[in-house]
Amino acid sequence: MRWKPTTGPFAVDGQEDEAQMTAEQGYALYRAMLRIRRVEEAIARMYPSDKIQSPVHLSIGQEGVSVGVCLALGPTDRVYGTYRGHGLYIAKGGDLKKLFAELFGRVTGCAKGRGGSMHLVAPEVGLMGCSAIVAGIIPVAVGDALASKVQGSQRLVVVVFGDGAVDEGVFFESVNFAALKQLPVIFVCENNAYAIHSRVADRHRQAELFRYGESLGVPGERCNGNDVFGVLGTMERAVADVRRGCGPQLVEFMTYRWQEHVGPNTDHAEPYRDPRDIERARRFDPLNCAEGRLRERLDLTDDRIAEWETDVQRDIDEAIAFAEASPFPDPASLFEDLYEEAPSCGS
Amino acid sequence: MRWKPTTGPFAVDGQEDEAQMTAEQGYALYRAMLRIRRVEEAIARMYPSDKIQSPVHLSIGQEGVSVGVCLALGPTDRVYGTYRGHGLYIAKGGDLKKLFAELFGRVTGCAKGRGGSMHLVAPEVGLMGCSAIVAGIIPVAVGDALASKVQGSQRLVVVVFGDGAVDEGVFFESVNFAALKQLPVIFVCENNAYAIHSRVADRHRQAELFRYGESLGVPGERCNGNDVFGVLGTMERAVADVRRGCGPQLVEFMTYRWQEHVGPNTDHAEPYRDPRDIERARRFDPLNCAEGRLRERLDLTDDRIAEWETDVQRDIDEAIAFAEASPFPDPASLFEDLYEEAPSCGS
Amino acid sequence: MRLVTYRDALHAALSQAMEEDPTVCVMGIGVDDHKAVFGSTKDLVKRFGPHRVFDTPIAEGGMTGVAIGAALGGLKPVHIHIRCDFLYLALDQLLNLAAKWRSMFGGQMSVPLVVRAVVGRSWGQGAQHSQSLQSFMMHVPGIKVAMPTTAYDAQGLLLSAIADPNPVFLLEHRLLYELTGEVPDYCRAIPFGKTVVRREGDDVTLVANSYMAVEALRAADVLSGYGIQAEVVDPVSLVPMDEATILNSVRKTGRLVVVDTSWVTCGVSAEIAALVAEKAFDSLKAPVKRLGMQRTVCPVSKPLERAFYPHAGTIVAEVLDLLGEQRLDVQVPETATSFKGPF
Amino acid sequence: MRLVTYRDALHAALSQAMEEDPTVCVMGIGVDDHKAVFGSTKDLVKRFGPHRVFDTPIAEGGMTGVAIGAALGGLKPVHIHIRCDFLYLALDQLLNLAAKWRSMFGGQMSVPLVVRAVVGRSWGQGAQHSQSLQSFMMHVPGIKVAMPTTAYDAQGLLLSAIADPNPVFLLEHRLLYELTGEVPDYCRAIPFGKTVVRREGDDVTLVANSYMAVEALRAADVLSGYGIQAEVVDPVSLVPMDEATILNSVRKTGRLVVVDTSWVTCGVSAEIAALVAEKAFDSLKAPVKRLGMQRTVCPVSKPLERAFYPHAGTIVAEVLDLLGEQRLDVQVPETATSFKGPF
Ligand SMILES: Cc1ncc(C[n+]2csc(CCOP(=O)(O)OP(=O)(O)O)c2C)c(N)n1
Ligand SMILES: Cc1ncc(C[n+]2csc(CCOP(=O)(O)OP(=O)(O)O)c2C)c(N)n1
Ligand SMILES: [Mg+2]
Ligand SMILES: [Mg+2]
Repeated sequence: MRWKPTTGPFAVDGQEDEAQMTAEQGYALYRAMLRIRRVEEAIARMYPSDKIQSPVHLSIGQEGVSVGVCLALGPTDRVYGTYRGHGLYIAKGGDLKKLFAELFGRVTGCAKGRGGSMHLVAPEVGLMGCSAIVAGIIPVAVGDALASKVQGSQRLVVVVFGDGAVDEGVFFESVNFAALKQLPVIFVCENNAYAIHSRVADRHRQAELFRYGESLGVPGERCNGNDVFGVLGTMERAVADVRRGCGPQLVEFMTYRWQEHVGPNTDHAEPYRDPRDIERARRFDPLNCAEGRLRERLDLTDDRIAEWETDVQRDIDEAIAFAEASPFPDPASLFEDLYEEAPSCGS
Repeated sequence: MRWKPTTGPFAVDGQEDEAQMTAEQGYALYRAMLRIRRVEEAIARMYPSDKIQSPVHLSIGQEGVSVGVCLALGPTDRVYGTYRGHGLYIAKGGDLKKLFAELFGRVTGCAKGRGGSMHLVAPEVGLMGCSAIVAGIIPVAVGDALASKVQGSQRLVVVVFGDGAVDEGVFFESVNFAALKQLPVIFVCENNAYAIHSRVADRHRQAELFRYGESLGVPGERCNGNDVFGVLGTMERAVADVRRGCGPQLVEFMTYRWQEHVGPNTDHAEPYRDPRDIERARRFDPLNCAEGRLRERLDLTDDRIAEWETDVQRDIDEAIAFAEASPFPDPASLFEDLYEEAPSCGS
Repeated sequence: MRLVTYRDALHAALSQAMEEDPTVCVMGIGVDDHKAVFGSTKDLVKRFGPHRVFDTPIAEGGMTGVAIGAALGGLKPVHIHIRCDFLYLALDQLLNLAAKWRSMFGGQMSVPLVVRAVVGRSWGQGAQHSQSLQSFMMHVPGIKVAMPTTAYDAQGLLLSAIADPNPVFLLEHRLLYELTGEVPDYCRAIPFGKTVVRREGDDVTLVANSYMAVEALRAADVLSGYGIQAEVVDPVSLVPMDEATILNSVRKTGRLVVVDTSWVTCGVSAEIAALVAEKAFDSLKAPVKRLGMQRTVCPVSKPLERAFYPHAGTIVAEVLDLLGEQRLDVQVPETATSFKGPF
Repeated sequence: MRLVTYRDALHAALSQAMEEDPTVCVMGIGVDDHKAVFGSTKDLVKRFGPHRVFDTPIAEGGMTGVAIGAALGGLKPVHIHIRCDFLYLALDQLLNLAAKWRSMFGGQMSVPLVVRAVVGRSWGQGAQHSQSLQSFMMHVPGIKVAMPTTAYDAQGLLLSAIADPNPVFLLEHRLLYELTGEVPDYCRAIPFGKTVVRREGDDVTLVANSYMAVEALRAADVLSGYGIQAEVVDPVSLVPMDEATILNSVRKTGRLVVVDTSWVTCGVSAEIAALVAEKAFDSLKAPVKRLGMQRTVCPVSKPLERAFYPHAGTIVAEVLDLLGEQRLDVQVPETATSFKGPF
């Protein structure tokens, strides 16, 4: 089961190549999205308890992008992301216990409680880091791709950023350098319609972000980010191209942010939203769409879904329990980890 | 006499619209170029004397751009430039005495001796400032254009920068904002083949710099910068479009730097140069080309040229004499002009 | 006089300046949205229109350049950043251009630009949303710098900044936004270059700015319970700085503890400590002391975050140490604050 | 030992590091051209190839990010900037990412990046080609910072920087490039965190770094002619800083003048003055003094430029003033230098 990448916003067109994806793979995509959704919901629910004392940027409604992107990658490929990183962390295979421990500020967290929600990291599965400065991490990903090329490695690098990141000059600097050196990097723009409360059209006269690399020599493509199968297909093709040495690519996935920019709530009535967008987003919930597709084409049953829900819930419960049971960092450790010890040298 | 803008590199095609330019105007273009050339030559000649104790970036060979650009502008239009600013300063009508005084570090200089060669300025004729940080001044020009639009002024702003400036992210940020707000600004890229010793192709995979605004919604055009009449024609059209409210434009003028990047000498034998380029540049010296054209089409005589040469030389001599006779700034004035005095307020 | 929050004081100053001077415009990410930079720009876009109050792309470098150019072109832009940390991206524009423009071009032009930015201490803001860049703006000559502490300062200095023909950097603190203070009914500009004595005392001088002045006042309360009278001196205006008021206080008390919102090394606390060691050396009875953020990256986890920031408790401890008082019993309760995230 | 110029010492260190470690690469504007960053990267591209030695687009922000990523990816980039002034554009990358990466992510990864930059004092470099940003790198924790003064420092510290797993900032000075000094035949790394006593003396401590150490030594020569023995102490490594050597010197002399290549306010001179006022207060016999660039924009015109920068003459004057000696007759000749522009 492998649908062709789709280009129309929210349109789904995936009759071809079904044989190339096994049921297991189709299910894996769905389950990863389900996991993200339920984790985010759990976070939103518990947020008022103040167990999480840091800003959270949720990705409910955007699961298709993280999952489709990460499942197209191999285990040694690397990903860089933003403060809106829960989905990416989970999709790339980050440990759920370490995630909750990080959110709760515990020493068992993926960054020992130092990074919090905005700075998730899981180098053991290739998530190299998430940063809270818009666009700042894009050139870092390009540099990693440079190292890969210089080393003759097969490693490919993906950097995921929002529609806001293309506002920053460093995005163009990064795209230009990647093009110049023909580096193995894929620029993934997750266009969720807003940068905080600012629409793309409030910041750009020309809103086809996928074209922003064109004049620098990086081809772009826009796809429906709410169709996880389409995202996967698009990424598989891009990954294959990049591995063949075709140079960097830019992909824009169209999706929608359901929750407020930061925090656990929704803000659907705020003036910056267009009610029609919310309506459309409801219709094209990536989780529902995938479920429908899987029911239609594979033997996905209610029982199986219920089983997966139970699994996810159990994992979340365990992760929360683990996090709650974990100690806070010792204040005496404040100065640790600023520098790595240098090799001693002569004199 | 108004030739159509030309696009082929070093090609000249200007049969049309001759009536629109009087002989006086054609001569004015030539004389402004001549003035720049002779001033730059004088600077190069005197540099070893250490009268000028600051870096100089000469524009010999690039006179067509400054002159064609500035003579398309009205007196209230504004220009921003770079450390390679002698040509722009002269073309926009800056005072020659103040130029030499500035180069000599005298208090009568256009920036009281504080700016030197890299920071020429002549607000009285619309040259608002030249900066030595590559690309940094581009958004400043855009901001001035924003003010013009908010004020409902007819003022138009031109920013002149090198082929190196499009490497910097702030160039794209500036172009994007100008497009977004449809500001009355023209981005003039003076492509002299090198950024220091780095060719465009060393820094970009896609070397058509005039296309760098395209995906952001700013149309671009590439023209022969060594044909001053073509530069003027291109700029006149761009100026008319911008004044009509068509939004910002990007124009790339192809030219060639004859001297070393910084300093009074040539460095034609250095490995970064292509001998064919030097050969071509010799053939298309903007001053010679314009002279040929004017001789062919107007009654430009040797006598007249000799007269202009004499005029320029006299002006240069006077300016140098003025500069030499001018005092250095008093060291006691070191702290002046850091702040403008603020209006006093209550308490 | 009226009692208003810091946020409302900023808002009132902006409104008044915009009413009085049609060239004043307000720009920055989110200035026209429903959150309105913690409320400080609320409804301005409705009142003054989108030409004068506008959102920008996320491009701190370019947009700062645009603000400089707009200032050269005749507007008076107030450019707002909801986190100071983003200003690293604008430093080339601010320090290579805005700060230098006037002097570099021989005094012919000024850049009447106001930059407002907010420090984001605590609630797990972490490494990149908690910084405080006043020392950078101070190090390079050409920009005026102030950190308003009270509603009165906020209102008066914002008005003054807007009226100033030079670039001005105002650094606000998120934890001050909810605090109330008295302001004149009709907003009045207050001049730059004044250090404010927030509390008088004879035993030790606490120089503390912005939110640290609030904590220093709490510390002074606690200390007075032990018979120690701390003078709390707030250098609201950092450039130009009213050195005399600081020096006079130290001449009286003979002891100095400086508390700043940023790191200590090459920070405001270094500057003021050095200043006193230079110019009031003879009055000093004890070594000078500096407090600020601890010398590491700002962590998110609460116990680390608490150890990272200076507060009334650490100030009290430092003063007691300086005075050679051994009082291990001193308990300074954490600041009660209604403040919570998520942002 | 061999006698080499500062430039050649840098070059030798780079060559040796590249030979010994194939992951070391050199990047930056002009590193592969015929000028080779004042000769310090000469022929490296021929010897090690364009994959390891490459020019970059003019994009300090992005290219610094690329260098950080390359470091994370397993290379050891040495990123070179011919003027420190361009680094304002890279501060977001250096201070929000490189400095914080390790700590912010709980110590799992390091960023083994070396940034070299050059200070461009005099010959009319003017406002934007003369700055010296060490205090910015020092203020924010996470980067090691050094300013090599001699050929020996340059070679040893560059090797050490390359071997270090953390981000390191090396700030060089254009006026040092021609000076010669002894270096070991086989380059050896020298550890960070050492302050060097360049000259011993009992009467006053001159803490002076980089090119200012050279001027301080000249000043010390002149002063000794008046019977004043100045100890010249050079904090070559600024982060981490060997405070003990500085403090010991002040404990001996009781007097301190700090001379830095940058502005005074919130600069290195503030930091060291504050440090001494904190930790060697009891030994101080006189106020501390600070010297640096004058508090204005760097001018081009020679007489202004001369008044703008500190030099042996101003150091001598400051010391005499501190010691209460009235010697209006002291003439300190300007530094004889073969140095000329245009760049
Ligand atoms: C350099 C910088 N400027 C401003 C901000 C404040 N900010 C945080 S998130 C955000 C919007 C980013 O939007 P987008 O890239 O679309 O990502 P999304 O939040 O939609 O995932 C902004 C402006 C920031 N973090 N960094
Ligand atoms: C931000 C910045 N980085 C690097 C430099 C060093 N530098 C000075 S001129 C120059 C080349 C600029 O080339 P270009 O824009 O083509 O202008 P040209 O000198 O050819 O007129 C560079 C890299 C600088 N001045 N500013
Ligand atoms: Mg978005
Ligand atoms: Mg060029």
